Amino acid sequence: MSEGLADGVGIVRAEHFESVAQQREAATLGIWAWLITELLLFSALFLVALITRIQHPEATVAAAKHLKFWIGATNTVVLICSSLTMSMAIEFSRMGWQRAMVRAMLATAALGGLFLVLKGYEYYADWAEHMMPFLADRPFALAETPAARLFVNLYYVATILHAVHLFTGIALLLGMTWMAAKAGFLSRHQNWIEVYGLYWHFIDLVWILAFPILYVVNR
Amino acid sequence: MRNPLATLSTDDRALLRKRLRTPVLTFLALLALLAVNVTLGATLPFAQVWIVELAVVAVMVALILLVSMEVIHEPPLIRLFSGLGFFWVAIMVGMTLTDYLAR
Amino acid sequence: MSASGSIGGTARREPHAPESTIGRKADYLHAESTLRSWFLTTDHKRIALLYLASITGFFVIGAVAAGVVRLALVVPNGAIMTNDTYNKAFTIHGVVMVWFFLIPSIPATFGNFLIPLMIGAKDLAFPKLNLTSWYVFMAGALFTLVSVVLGGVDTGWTFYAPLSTAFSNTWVLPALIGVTIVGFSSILTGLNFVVTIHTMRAPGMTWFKLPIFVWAHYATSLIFLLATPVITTALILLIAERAFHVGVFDPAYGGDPVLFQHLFWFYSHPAVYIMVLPGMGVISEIVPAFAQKKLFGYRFVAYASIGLASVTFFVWGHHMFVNGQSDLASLVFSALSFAVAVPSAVKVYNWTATIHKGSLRLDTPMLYAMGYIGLFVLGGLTGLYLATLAINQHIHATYFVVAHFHYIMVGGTVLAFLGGLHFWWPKFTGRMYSEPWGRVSALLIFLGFNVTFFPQFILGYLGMPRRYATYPAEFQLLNVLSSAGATILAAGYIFPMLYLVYSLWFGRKAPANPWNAKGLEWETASPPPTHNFLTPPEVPRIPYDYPIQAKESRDQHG
Amino acid sequence: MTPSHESLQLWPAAVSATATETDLLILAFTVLTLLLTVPVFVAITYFALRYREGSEADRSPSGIRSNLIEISWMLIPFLLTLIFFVWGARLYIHSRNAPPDAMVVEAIGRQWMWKFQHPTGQAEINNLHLPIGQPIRLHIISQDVIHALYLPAVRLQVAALPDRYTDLWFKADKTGTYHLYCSEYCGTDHSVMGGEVTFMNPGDYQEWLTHAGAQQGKVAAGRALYEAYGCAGCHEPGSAVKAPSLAGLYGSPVKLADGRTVTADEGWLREKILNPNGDRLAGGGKQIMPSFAGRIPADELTTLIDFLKSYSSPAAGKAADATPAGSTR
Repeated sequence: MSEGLADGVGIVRAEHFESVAQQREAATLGIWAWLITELLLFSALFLVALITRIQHPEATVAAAKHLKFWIGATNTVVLICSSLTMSMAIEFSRMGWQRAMVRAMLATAALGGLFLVLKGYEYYADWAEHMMPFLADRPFALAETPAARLFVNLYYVATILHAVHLFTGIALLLGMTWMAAKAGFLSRHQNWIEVYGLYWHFIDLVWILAFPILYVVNR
Repeated sequence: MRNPLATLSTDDRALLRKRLRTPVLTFLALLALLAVNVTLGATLPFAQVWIVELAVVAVMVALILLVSMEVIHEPPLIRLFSGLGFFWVAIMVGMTLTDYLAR
Repeated sequence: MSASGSIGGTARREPHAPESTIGRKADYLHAESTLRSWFLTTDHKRIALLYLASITGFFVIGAVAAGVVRLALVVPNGAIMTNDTYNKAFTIHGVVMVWFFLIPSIPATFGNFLIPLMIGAKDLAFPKLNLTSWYVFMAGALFTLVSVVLGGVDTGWTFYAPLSTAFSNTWVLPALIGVTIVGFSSILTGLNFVVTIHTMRAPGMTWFKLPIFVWAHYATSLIFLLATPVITTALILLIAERAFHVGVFDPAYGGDPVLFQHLFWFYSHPAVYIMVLPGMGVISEIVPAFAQKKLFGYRFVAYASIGLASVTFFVWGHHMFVNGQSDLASLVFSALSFAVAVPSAVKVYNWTATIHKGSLRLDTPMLYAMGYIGLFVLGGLTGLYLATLAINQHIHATYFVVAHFHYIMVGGTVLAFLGGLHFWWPKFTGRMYSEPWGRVSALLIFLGFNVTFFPQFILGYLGMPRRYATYPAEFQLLNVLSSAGATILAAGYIFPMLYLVYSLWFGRKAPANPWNAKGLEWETASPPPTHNFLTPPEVPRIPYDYPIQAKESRDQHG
Repeated sequence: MTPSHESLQLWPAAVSATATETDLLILAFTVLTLLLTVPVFVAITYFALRYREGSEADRSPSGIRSNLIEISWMLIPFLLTLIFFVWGARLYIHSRNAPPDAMVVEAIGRQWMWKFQHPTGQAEINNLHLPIGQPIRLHIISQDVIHALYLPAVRLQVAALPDRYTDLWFKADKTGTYHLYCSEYCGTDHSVMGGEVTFMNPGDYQEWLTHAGAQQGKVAAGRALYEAYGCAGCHEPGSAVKAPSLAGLYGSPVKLADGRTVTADEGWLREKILNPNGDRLAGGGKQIMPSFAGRIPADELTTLIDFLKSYSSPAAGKAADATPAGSTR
């Protein structure tokens, strides 16, 4: 990953590391270890969805039919686009094109924001259709199939958890963009972009898994 | 806004093309795979379509991991770590299903 | 932010500690003394002491709750306290001891302090992350303590649904939130250890030169990373269930409460090895040091650590044989559980073989280590009773289980913790503790422990269920015996707290290597300087390079 | 047996062939445990004495090939314990498959009581009477949280789940009275959720079904409901809430807040349980009792009121369901 760095691009060694290579290796390994935990976190939710599907196939299908399939699909496209802009930002950082990198990062954050806006609209539409069974004082559209509640609520837990990750990601990205806009950033912290990029791709990957598991296969 | 590409030298343009080739190709492949899944999900052509859909998802996940996250270029340790989580998910799901599928 | 590195952050040189003081006799304890220098430190050694102080506090809380439980059970009819009080006492005992003492105990203190020293590094890979994980731990602890102060929780540390989600009228939510937060602290610590052990080893420190302590912590950290997120999800669902009636664990809506148990034990069984493996690491350091002999079967013991960490993920269903799990699942989980015997046996027999033909000193750490081996063997083998399907149908959820896991967790983890505390106390503090008091306390704890918990094996086989505030009168004799043992055990715990604190001011100054032990942590001063080593340490030719070598070391290392 | 003997017993009574075989299994396992552990204990003690620092012991390398010894102590204990997996699994599968001719007793768990219903319709609370010499299948479910029905005398337990039935079957061959427990922690009164199982000769069982089962059991059942629904928690003398005592209430006059005086007859008691806010009592006490409408099934309400009709004083109420403590094993 560190191959092909342009001149003047690199990182400053923190004093408890022996070498820059060691520091890079530690950062990369660290983010991968973190991503393992993220994968297991979401997979446990997906497992619960699978068990719900096995135990209540009809109710789950009935509930899944109410999900906004096309918004979900659009959001997947949005995130795939943001993956592209993130990959571009990483490439620009390696080439030392700091301004282009900052633009790509802003585009990534904007696409992430678009995802959240669409998600918010989707929640609003769900609310309007009485598809929020966890609200105690609002009737549930599928009240006659009680088990539908399980899947719909699980959908909220999973998507909110994903949205929290995305929101954190956007906040970090904007903070980093602000720092990256200053001169000399790429000569000191180029690997922040690499490490952050892995996180962003992984949040995409989680959605790539969540979309079919929640929206598609239960139709 | 003027086109930023116009200001680039020929060398830079060649470099850009070389560097962005893989991300763009990956992007197109992901979109194509997503289109397949969305079509299948919208039309439901046959009963066991979920198997195909999950297979397509597996390809998309592999593509992101290997290409976007550059696992193929990483040393063996990182490759091991990138696969470790999936192996443990398999343990969790598999062993739980020995209960649910045999009840 | 000054010149610093990657995601988690890196060590920041304290502005008050200029380079020049490092060459002087400025150890990590005395380099600075402001409160700020402790609470904002990124030195792994200081963070380890922050953890040590915190978990000691939690140990006291958990032990008081245990005292309340043992007090209640002196009489069979529940005359001493109400059932609710009893239920809250054992819940607090379980929650505090498992999540706020046992799980962080050895890794967050000894692991934090010793791993960089043992591998010859200046610090962990992510020092700021290390400090963060302590603050996260304290934040989680705060939530849990709030629930205790407000009135307690009565669900048991297992939080089984739907009791915890729909039926308990106690302060379940803050306790659940607290435990969820503490999980993140575990994850961050585990992540730091994994990365440190992979990337920060001194030149020449290859994997098969690492002490078993480091191997054990590597295995533990893998469990932190692979298991903890699942309990986080399970607890998030439980919180959502209690607050919003999600339904997935609630039979009223068609949910499945047993699913919670699957997610819970997917974490909580491996969590047993989070508690046990670091203890094994401690014992593997103490035994060779006090036998002055190379650890027998080093490679096998190292692999056994990784083996245990892997096998433990395949056996969680043995907690659920009578809980409505399918027969197929029960058979598979039972069979796999027996595989745990293999790596466990490797450890125990190799420690015993290490003592063979050694040159033994029976100082306090060694007494704890020998006690550990005996109690761990009993605890482990009674675990196999529980893994045997037909026996489990009788003794599941009885006092047999209580006795079994206390043999593992007190006999195992706590004895290893105390043994390690005495062994490395000179290194942590630069002072020697009182050896006679140490030996007396070790013997007292061993005696008190057995009097407390051995009768519980019998109680369990006689059929006394656990978590009972009242019980049939014929079980009183054994219960009184158990409570009497608990008072001996309590005395055994109080002594070390007193004489160890005393030694901080009045103890004899410790030399760099008071035990004549091997390992890089003994090459530096006691207490070590801020950056661990004044000169880069020399990595020995073989691990456990003691005067008495077993034959195998010549075979393997020529 | 006298209580003093029981406090010294080290082995619980076993009343079925499966229970006896489970005992044999655990005995054999204990022998293996001793075989595996005693050498370790002896060796550690012996080495600790023999090889103390400064002792004149031979410390020359023993020359044992370590790989061989490692593999042998990895595999030998493992293979030995596997025998017990097979044995235990065989016994388990046997205990999981009830014979088709088993007599089915319904068991319902609830915070904090068990209700058993015999095939002939008689119901019992917390206690269970069963014939010997015949396979019995308990068909178990819970109405609220997870409970577990545990019968140590037959060495069996199984969870009572809220969403599906579980089974427990056995064939007792010895008469006697033994403990019956809830073994899955279920809240405040978990430890009181249980009673006794009595194994009887088939003739005695028929006798019990026709006579005692209908009569004596009913008051005891009502008493259990009185405690299980929490009535006792407030209405017993000495409780913190200081609700009016119900002992001797039946048939007596009750002064109401609006000046009327009513007689506490069956209908009034029923109404007051289902709708406590009506007919406020004189004396200015705060009305805090919750309504039990929809919470208590009709048949149990009848049983509860039958108990209140017979409830003359707290002591008398206790005597109705008491069995001598010493008779339980």
